[in-house]
Amino acid sequence: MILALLIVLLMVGGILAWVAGRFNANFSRWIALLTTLASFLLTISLWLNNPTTTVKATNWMMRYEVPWVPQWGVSFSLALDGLSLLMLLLTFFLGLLAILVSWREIKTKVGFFHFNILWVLAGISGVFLTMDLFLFYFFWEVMLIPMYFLIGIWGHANRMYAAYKFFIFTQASGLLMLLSILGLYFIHGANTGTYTFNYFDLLGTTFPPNIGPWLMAGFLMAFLVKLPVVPFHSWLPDAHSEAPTAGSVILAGLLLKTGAYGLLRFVIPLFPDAAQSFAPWAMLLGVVGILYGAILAFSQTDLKRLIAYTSVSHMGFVILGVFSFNEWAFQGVVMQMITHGISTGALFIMAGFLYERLHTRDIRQMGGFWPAIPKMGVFALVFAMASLGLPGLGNFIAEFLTLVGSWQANNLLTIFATIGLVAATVYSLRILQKVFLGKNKTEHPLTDFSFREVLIALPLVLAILWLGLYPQPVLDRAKPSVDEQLEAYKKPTIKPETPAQVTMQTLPADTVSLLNTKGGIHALK
Amino acid sequence: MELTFYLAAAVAIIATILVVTQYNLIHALLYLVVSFMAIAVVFFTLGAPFMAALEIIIYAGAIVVLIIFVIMMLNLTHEDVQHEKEWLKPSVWIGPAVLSLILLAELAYIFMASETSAVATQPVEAKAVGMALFGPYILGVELSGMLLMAGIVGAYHLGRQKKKIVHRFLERTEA
Amino acid sequence: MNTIPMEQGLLLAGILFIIGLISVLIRRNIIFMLISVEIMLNAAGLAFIVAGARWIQPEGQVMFIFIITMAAAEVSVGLALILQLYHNLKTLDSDAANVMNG
Amino acid sequence: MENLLWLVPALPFAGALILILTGTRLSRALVSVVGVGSLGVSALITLILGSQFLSSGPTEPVYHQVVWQWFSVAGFSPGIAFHLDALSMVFIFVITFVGFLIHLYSTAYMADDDGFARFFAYMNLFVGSMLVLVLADNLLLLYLGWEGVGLCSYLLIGFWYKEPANGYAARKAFIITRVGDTAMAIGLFMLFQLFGTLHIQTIAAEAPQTWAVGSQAAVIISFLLLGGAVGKSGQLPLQTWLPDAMAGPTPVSALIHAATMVTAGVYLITRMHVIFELAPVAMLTVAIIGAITLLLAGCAALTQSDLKRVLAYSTISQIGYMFLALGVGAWSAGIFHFMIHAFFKALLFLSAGAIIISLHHEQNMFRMGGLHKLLPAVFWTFLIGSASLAALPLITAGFYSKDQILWYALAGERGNTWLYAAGLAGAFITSIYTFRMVFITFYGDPKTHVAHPPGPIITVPLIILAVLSLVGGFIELPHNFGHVVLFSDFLTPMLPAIHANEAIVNSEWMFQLVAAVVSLSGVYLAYVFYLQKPALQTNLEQSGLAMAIHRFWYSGWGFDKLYDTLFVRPFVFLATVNKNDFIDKIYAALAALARGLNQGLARTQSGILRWYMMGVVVGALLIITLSLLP
Repeated sequence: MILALLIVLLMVGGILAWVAGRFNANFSRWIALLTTLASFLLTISLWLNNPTTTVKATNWMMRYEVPWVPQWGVSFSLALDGLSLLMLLLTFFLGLLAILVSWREIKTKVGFFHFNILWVLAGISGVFLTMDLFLFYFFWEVMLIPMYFLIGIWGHANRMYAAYKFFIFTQASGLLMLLSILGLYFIHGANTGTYTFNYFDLLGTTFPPNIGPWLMAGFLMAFLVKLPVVPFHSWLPDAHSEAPTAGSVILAGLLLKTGAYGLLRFVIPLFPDAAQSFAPWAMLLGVVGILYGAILAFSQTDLKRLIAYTSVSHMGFVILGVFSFNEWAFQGVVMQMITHGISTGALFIMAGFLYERLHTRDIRQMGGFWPAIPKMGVFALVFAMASLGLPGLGNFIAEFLTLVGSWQANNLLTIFATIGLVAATVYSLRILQKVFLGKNKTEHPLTDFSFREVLIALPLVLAILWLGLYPQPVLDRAKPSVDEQLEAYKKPTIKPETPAQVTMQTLPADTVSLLNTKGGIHALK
Repeated sequence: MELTFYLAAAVAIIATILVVTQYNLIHALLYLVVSFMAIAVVFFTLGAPFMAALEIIIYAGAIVVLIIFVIMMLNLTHEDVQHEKEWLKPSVWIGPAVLSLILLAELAYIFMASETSAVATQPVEAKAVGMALFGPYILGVELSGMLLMAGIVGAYHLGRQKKKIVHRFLERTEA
Repeated sequence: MNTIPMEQGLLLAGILFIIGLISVLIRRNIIFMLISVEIMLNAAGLAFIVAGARWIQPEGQVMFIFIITMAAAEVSVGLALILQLYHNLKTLDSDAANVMNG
Repeated sequence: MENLLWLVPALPFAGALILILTGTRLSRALVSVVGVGSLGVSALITLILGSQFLSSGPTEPVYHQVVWQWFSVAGFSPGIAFHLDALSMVFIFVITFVGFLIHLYSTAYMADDDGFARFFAYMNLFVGSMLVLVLADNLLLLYLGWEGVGLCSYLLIGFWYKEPANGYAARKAFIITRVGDTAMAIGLFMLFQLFGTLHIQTIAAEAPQTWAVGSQAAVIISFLLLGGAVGKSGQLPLQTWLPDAMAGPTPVSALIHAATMVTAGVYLITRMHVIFELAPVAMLTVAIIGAITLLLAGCAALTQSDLKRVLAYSTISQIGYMFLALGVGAWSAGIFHFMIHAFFKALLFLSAGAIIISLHHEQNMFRMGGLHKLLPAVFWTFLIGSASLAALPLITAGFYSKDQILWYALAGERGNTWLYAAGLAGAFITSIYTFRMVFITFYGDPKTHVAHPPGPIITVPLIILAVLSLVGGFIELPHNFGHVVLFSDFLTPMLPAIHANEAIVNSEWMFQLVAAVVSLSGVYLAYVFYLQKPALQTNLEQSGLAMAIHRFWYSGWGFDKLYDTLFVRPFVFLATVNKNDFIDKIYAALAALARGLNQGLARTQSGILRWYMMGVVVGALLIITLSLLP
């Protein structure tokens, strides 16, 4: 019940904010802020009230299910496990920040703006919670349309183009997913006689030969476009750079994560065989994304576009990890989803603050801002370092775990992915150099952070530090879900048992040759 | 009778060709009347005398008169004939004509390919036609009536010289 | 009494139809186009009559009556439209009425 | 007392945190107190720990402290845990103590700088990270420190950020070391895959049982770790960043790019010596890299005109000696040289800094001269540092440490004549460039006016370091020469001892003599060349070949240019060519196609009636023709 309440709360709040916006813009802002805050606190209370998820019987903390269209097997089915909980926390955290950064930035149609923000958040929460594929598709669309308005109405100069592009890419890929959902529905119905969209029932569906990969392809298209993976990334730089700051934060921080979440939650458990055979290609796509995104990020002169391409690069790690099929990689992916949401969201917020002061996003016109805005410089430094994966910050844990995991699966690709870290250094330092260091080129008077801005940036820094130094609570939360996704995985190529146990327990004389044949070394030759 | 048929057919074809090649509307209409009359003769030879009468009364009579009325209302002058001449250049008509002739050739091929059969000698009486019309085809008759009704109302409505254009988007076209 | 082959009758109908068709295609004067459509309709009616005569059935003539009715209605509405067109555009050129092009 | 261990890195971090949070609101005096004080307390704790360590004897030579469990995923559970053994002890002693002196010195050196608080924040952050690096009990935490010092190095090289060249040098340093780190990270993945842990002691205990000597996995891992080490330590082929890193303030060069961070590679190899010993090929490579680097960097140092660049190349060269020592298995000799090098190189940099600040940030040696009368205190300390660097026999610490390396390069089990010859040649070059520097800077005619002579806060650290540079060597003397083995004994529980070749062990004095003669003759040559007969110099300058070599060496053997053409330009080219993302163009083409089709079809809707009719006719024709075809 509380799960449905979360979504309904946001939706009702959105409508209220819209109505209130007709009378007073500030009402609308406060309603949106309080609604999101309420959802955030509600989620935190969910976390606190479910201290451990080690109840072996089920990994699901709570479920809520009422029939919706029973004749078609559609139900309004929500469920919460560790992964969903983490994603919800991230959603509301970034949602709060998105509303706060828009406080001064958005001056037109304030009511409608907050309606859209809250509905996007509602859609995203729905995606993270729903366990019914029909409902999943419904929420998938719910988060799409308000986002279209956010970009199209409050965006920058080229906003309509970006909004169309975003809409067409995600909508087209979403339709492919709908096809796959229907295919799954009918195949499962034909197999068992019960036609249902329920996720738990659909798990373990067996497919006629050659059908599985096609059905998976439909899901994959939707998620890979959303993620995005090169070569489907081209909507992202436009959408990110043209969207208002709040839009960019939500896009980068949350919408991309729905793609990653979908991969973990749907593709891997539903299509174990197909996913396994696709894995090398997916990992290759991931590595290409990491390097390609990094190189493009380096060459951009539009700050928001640059950050957008770093997202492409970072999301490459997600797909690399997802298709490595082991616990390290999966935990790395979960961490990457959260930390990337925070660090890239933070970078977009920085870009937004700079835009408010300079009215440009062109980094060629920036430089030498450190003396004028040292506070902002320190914050930006932290986020840039997070983006390049400095140990001690959250992104490092994510990337290191992902790479440790992917190393077990594929050595060569992992090496290239690791080289991506060097490229990440190159572009992250470029941001710092071009914006904060060097000589000041503009005579523009700059004001350092106001209290509101510190209030926005500080939680982000604390979060990223906390995730970097003590990520264990997050990892513990995610562990049952991660295990479950792996369990559905029938015949992994790499056994998820740790090689440590092999080496530590038995040490025969010829362990050397045994280790040498275990893979890893031969791939290097 | 055969000779009559062929003669009438030839007249019909020639008259029709003349209709489409005339520049002056009135001349064309006169040839059209000739064409209709020739076709009426063909009907007669084919044993449909009632239809021949209808052809003359409705086509050659009513319809052509209607058109002539309209032409008179439009007050056409010599200029329009000149326009007609300009518009009807070989470069304009050669392409469609060739295509249409190919179509004709194909039609002719289809007719000729089927086995030859003579048209029967007996005429079909007007009574039989009437029995059929008001028997199985009564619904068609009623629909035709409605069509005519709609035609009359439509023609009246469209033909009115409206001082004021009702549609607000088109107001600028009307003074 | 007579032995007119059906093909010949149909051929006549075909020739008349094609002449009308050519005229529709090449004429720009909208009244000429209307006349040409009449020729084509008439040719179609002729084909029905020929077929009715071949099988000695009244249906061919029934169809002709329907066609004639339709032609009358069409001409009346068509002429009204022509009047309106001329009234609005001051010309009989059908190409001038291309304001609905894509 | 050992529970205080975590405070050693935590205090500098706390200092940095305070300085970052309070920013510029603190007064300079308070900033100094926080910045220097935190490190001072840290050094004090180190001394306490060290005394306890020494007094506890060999029975319990290791302190271990888990501060908290970092994370734990499927058996991969590194902790924020510190491990103090003899090796770490030496390192934290050098880091906190030398670091403290340099901080103290910086309060005077940076006194007029706008970014005073920022400077100390970075410096404290650096010291904290460096301490984490050497105290880490697992490789992941070590990696944290490793990257942390890289970040601080970046920040401090680019400290004067208004000059774009400084920013460039800073980025270069970070990126090049990151290349090495990537290799190291891959090494960590492999280690984890094979051992299921990154805990250093566990790996060290299991590796010899798991692998035979020369096993493939050990070789690959050693090479990957070596990649990280050469990046951080400025060794071939990743040495190009270090000379440029001199763009930072001089105390930074002293602390980071001479005494501590650049020796992290030495630490890493020593720390993982178990794996390296299982991979003789890697060991040999380490030695060869060290030998080649020390020669290349020495030659490059001969030609530099910037005082700090000479010192930078000399640092590369001296670390080359350490690598040589590690490569031949003389672990304790390498660490000994590290410690002595930290003393005298910090001394040299700080003295150079004193000169530079006295001369209004003049760094070109050829615009100095005659300073031995103008800045006597600095002259003497610089001279002592130089003597130690040039390894003048008997009195300097540098002689004992370097001699040990040379001896084992020849007489050690893995040593050979070539390595010895390279080391000897290096020693000769070292004493030439060192005294070239001394003579040009301090003798001849004064060319620049001395603005402010250094105050006591600057000279006191110099004097302390100078004393250490002289007497530091006496804790480890050759066996034919006093036979003091305090240092190697200290390290023995931790590092395997090296055994000299019995055949030539008795003629050790001969090799010592050769080394002494070589270094002295280098000094003499420099004296002749730069002081006695400067005409020789002009003669040399007239020869084209000599000038070409000069230019080549001056540019650091052209490595910068090489990497520029090999890596930087292709990358930049690739990036700029594809700035607008060619994949986007594919989608744009798709959109253009749709739009073109739309326009094409829209054109058929011409509004001309006859055109539509024509369409009908063509359609009918097509259908009929098709139906007629058999």
